[in-house]
Amino acid sequence: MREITYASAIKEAMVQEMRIDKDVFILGEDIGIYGGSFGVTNGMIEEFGPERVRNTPISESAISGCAVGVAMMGMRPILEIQFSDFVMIAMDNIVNQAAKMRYMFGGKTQVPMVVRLPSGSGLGFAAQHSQSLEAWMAHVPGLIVVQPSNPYDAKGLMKTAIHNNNPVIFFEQKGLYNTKADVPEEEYKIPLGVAEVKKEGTDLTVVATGIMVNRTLEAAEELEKDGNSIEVIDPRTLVPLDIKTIIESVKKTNRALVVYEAVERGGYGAEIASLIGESEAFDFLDEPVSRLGGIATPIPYNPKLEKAAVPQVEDIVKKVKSMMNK
Amino acid sequence: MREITYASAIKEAMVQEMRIDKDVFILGEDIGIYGGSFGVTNGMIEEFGPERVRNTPISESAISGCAVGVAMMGMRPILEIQFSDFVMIAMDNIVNQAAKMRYMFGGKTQVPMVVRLPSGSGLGFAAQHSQSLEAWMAHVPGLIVVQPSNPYDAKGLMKTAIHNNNPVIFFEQKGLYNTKADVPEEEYKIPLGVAEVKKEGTDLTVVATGIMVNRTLEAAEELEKDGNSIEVIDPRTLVPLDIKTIIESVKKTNRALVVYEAVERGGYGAEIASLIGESEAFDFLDEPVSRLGGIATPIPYNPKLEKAAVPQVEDIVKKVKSMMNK
Amino acid sequence: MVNNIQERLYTDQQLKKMLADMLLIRKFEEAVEKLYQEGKIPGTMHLCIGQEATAVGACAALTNEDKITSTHRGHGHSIAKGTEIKPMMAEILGKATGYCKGKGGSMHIADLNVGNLGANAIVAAGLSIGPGAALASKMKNEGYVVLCFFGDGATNEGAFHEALNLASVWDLPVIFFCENNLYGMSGSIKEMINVEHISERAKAYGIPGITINGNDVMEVARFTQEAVDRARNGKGPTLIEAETYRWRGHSRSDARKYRSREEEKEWRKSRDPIASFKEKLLEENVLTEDAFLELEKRIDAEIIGAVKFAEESPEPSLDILETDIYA
Amino acid sequence: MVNNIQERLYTDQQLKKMLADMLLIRKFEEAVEKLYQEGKIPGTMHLCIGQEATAVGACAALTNEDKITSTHRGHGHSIAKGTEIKPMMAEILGKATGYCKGKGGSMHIADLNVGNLGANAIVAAGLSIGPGAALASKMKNEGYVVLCFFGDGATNEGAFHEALNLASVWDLPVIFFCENNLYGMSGSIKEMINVEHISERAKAYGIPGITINGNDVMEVARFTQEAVDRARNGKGPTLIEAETYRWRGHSRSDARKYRSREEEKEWRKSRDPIASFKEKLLEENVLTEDAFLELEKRIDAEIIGAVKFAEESPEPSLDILETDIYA
Ligand SMILES: Cc1ncc(C[n+]2csc(CCOP(=O)(O)OP(=O)(O)O)c2C)c(N)n1
Ligand SMILES: Cc1ncc(C[n+]2csc(CCOP(=O)(O)OP(=O)(O)O)c2C)c(N)n1
Ligand SMILES: [Mg+2]
Ligand SMILES: [Mg+2]
Repeated sequence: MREITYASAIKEAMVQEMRIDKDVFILGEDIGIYGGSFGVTNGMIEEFGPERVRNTPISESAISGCAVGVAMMGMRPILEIQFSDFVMIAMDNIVNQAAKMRYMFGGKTQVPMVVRLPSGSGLGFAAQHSQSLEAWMAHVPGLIVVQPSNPYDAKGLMKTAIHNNNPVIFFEQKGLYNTKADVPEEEYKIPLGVAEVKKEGTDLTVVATGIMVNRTLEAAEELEKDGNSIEVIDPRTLVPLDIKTIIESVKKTNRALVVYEAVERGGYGAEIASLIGESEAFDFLDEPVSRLGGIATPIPYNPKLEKAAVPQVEDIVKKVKSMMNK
Repeated sequence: MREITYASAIKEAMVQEMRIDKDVFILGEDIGIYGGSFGVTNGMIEEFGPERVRNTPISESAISGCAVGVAMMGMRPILEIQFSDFVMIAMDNIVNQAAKMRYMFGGKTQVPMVVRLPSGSGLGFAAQHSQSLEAWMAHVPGLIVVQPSNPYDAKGLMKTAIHNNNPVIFFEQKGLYNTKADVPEEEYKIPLGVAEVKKEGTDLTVVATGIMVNRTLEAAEELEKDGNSIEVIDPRTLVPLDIKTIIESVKKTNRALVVYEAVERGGYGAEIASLIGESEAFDFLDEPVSRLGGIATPIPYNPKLEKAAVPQVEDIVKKVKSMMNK
Repeated sequence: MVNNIQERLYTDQQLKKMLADMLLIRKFEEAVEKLYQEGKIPGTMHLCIGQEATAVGACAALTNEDKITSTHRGHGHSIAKGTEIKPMMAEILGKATGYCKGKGGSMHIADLNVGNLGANAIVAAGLSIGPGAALASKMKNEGYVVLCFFGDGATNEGAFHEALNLASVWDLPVIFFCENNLYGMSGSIKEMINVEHISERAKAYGIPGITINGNDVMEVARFTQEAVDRARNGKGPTLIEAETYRWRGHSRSDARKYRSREEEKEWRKSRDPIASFKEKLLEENVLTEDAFLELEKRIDAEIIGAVKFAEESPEPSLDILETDIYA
Repeated sequence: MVNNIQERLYTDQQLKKMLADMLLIRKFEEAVEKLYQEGKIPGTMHLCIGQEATAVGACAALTNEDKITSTHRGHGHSIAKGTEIKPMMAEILGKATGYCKGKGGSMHIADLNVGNLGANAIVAAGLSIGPGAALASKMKNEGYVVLCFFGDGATNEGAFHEALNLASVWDLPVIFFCENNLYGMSGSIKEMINVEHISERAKAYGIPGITINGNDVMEVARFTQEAVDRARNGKGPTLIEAETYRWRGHSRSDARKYRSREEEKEWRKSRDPIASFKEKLLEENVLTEDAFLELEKRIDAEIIGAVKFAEESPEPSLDILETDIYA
């Protein structure tokens, strides 16, 4: 099978859907001839023209509001916010409008839009370009929250997101854009709310999100050498969350660790950890559900500091070992 | 001692500090002669004049940015956002600027500002005027997050907030504004990061925030009748969080419940529950740490529905009973 | 015939309909006010009494397929756009038969069937959503235009700026309709901007801007029609500033300290949009006193019917608490 | 004497200082570019090569007590305001000796001692913060003014609108200084607004607006001085649009497909702000060729010193990861 990057996989999903459905189109800043800040939309304006690849002014409020309005009227816009950090300017439209509209109107409308949010740290962009904000979105009723960790999932989930009739917040880890994997060109979709067991194991369950899935898999290999068998679960979508798969795993391994890039304090990992703790898995736990998230600091610029601010492979290894050796 | 309302207590703190310190002033929409949406600033423009009680245009972005700039230059602004829901328009200035500025500049500045956010449901204002967003703020490094549950704490914490050299997000539950309690006129402050044990008990610890403290105290009285002795803890500040007091309590009672008004999914109660679960209290737990938060729905308008969307006294009683009878 | 009221834009029938709609709005809101005072309405409500001509005049220029976005002060817009008052009143009382099943209330009434994309409790939010709807019209070639209602206070939100600019550079079929009632909640627009007329702001976006008498329903209709025509012909957006006045306080409790009783009296006495329009129609023999009394009676009955319907309607069942969140 | 360059606003000394500052900015950025290509700079950087006259001309009108807010493209502003290049370069390399201890990088350099309130990686954010600083000046009666730098693209953010309005109605001592370099990241401002000149937008706030040649440092200095005087005398804000051009791509990687090589050549050849100013100073005998060579040599040495300082500086210790979060 072809290997393509995470960025190309996302593009391919958009391109394929746009070929099929006239109502699907993309809008955002510099997504035209520039191809977007991360090149994800490269070449799309050449194929679809400026009407369906709408280069916008630098106006996060207007373009997010526009996405809401155009979606209410039956289109399926995909909005790129250049860095997830800038979504703050669009929060009213996403949270007060898109997420609540259907409910407030008693079911009388729907807002099928996808908001693409390049997110996370690791590229030296400093504090205003490196945040992980999925916890905010997952806290908001009415939003779907997706966080693919690899090219295959990215394509399949993007297709699902485009077909979904709700506002879908699509977190793309910037550090993953250039990672490659096998991705079929043919049509496939990945359902919302279905976690994937990325690696089976017997001693401890790690629930990891986004780029942490990859780091955890690396850590698991490392840990294997010392005879620790780690099960790695990627929820893939935070809302809806496939808590069942997670609980089943923990009942088997009797230990659970949640690893996430966002600031640990108040991150969505706390929700996952709490759900495990509250569940029937509690009686199977040999020790507390643990979390490993980002340090509670703005992301620093210096790469060494930046790395230290979020979990790295070694940190995961260390954390798991400390849990195994208790 | 005098009984005054939560609203008056907040005002008194501001008025007293403004009398002492010329650098303290307030700004916001309709806070002048109108007295603010909830009357909190009633009479202040008469005493301090329009220079220090600055009525602003309806421009949440400009006024929050203004607060950041004026604070950097040595003033101590207190910004009223009419309803916490509108803070979305000010998020960039609060989160990308105020919270990160000091860090990004390597310690070269400070941003001593207080953002007052009338928050929560129960008044029939529907989905865009009733949210509880403290979890977002508590997730952001660089912010202090305060959530007083009664007039006494409100005054003491507001004083502390004004004196603090960081951006302080001050959540005021709208339903509490008219509640009364003893509040000394004299100077006192309540330190950040010090929880209060509102009621001692032996069978179960409830950590409750904001208006849920009051509901839990009511529930505890009810439960007392059936012989259940509930310890009720009010963290008062979410960042910093006095987790020690909570853990000590749980080690004593062996059961923990976290009650909060915000949407349960991804709320800050998940953080508190996780911290308890991860702590040494784990070994003392007779059963899982539980949470009781808001239903994952936009807040509905109809009062019966609205009540059903967030924990009420009966819900707390029921939840505790179910935990006690396991 | 009303040739000397203005060039013949509307039939007698239509003119009478405008008067009826204005009257319906006023009486509807008087009923809402009463219900609120009786404690039957949760939360708050924002009355547009005194501003009926902007809603009715603007919507007179729209077809059923055209859309509006509205505000916290949206009852008039809804009624003028053809939204029915029974389910509106029921919604305001939070009943299951309301437009939003009781989930939305006064600030969220929507009726997509008649192109009412909804009231909105966030100041200026409709300004962002409207251009989106207009973009759909353009991309799907559906021919409808979108009219965004908003207040003077809303023009200081960044959303106003971004929306007008976007609509301009994309040539979207939008009419930005500002109801300048001189105040926000309490802030006098004179103190909140440094230009004489809000309509001057149109220049910043290279679009036409105009200030009109918002209490003259014919003037409102005429100038809105021009803007609608422009929009429908692919000539892009227009900013209309209609000067008007809200007779009541901002919302549930408002001592109105920010304005004088004299000012209020002046507007009520000499610039009542309904009284003056009625006068005109009488003068022009489009209407008779008798016909007006008849009309009033009919509307009173309609309002009584709506209130009865709303009051007798059941509360929503708790079962719907968690429905309608996701599609 | 430069009387025929303009009315005598600046001494020869000051004029030479302006040239030196422009040269310093250019050579500083050329060094940054080289370091970036060598992989020594993390993340990204935004070069203002070609725009040196706006930074230097604007800051020439400011005192050390006056403040600026800057942008992602802020090296020039920093240097012009008096920020030192050693700790700047160190910051860009992420070193412990940098202005922000390596925590901020290129997009967050600040030096409050010289009134540099910081670069900002959020487009238009400085526009909101600046009026706040100006309010402090006013409330504390400190006499300083605040100049906010921002790009053409930033004028479509709502923050622009709200900030200009607030500064206007509060009569704040602010100069809104727009560097119109024709493009945002890739978006041509011609396609992103529907007015000829950004400065026309000033009218929407009842403040003066002017479009000037941003590549003529004297013109920039003169018009900024007027705005500064207005601000300092309590007459409120001004919007200045300075037309200029960035020679390089937007940031680290930019194929510059959105503009032609001809356009670039034209600006570089005939509108180089440094070459033309040097020419003028030579003509007016403020400068000699020798003195210029001397100057270049001095600056080259200074840059080499800064790079050396930065490269030899230690990385920050991990101990500081969690400091400076709270005061
Ligand atoms: C973003 C936002 N800010 C503030 C408010 C609170 N608020 C509701 S109505 C209002 C005044 C609006 O004034 P205007 O736009 O003139 O409309 P009017 O009430 O006069 O019809 C304010 C400040 C809000 N709902 N949303
Ligand atoms: C709020 C926000 N939106 C988008 C961006 C991404 N971005 C960075 S610079 C830039 C272009 C800015 O254009 P302009 O204001 O003209 O400044 P210039 O780069 O030309 O100096 C964009 C879109 C950002 N940093 N912040
Ligand atoms: Mg108004
Ligand atoms: Mg530019």
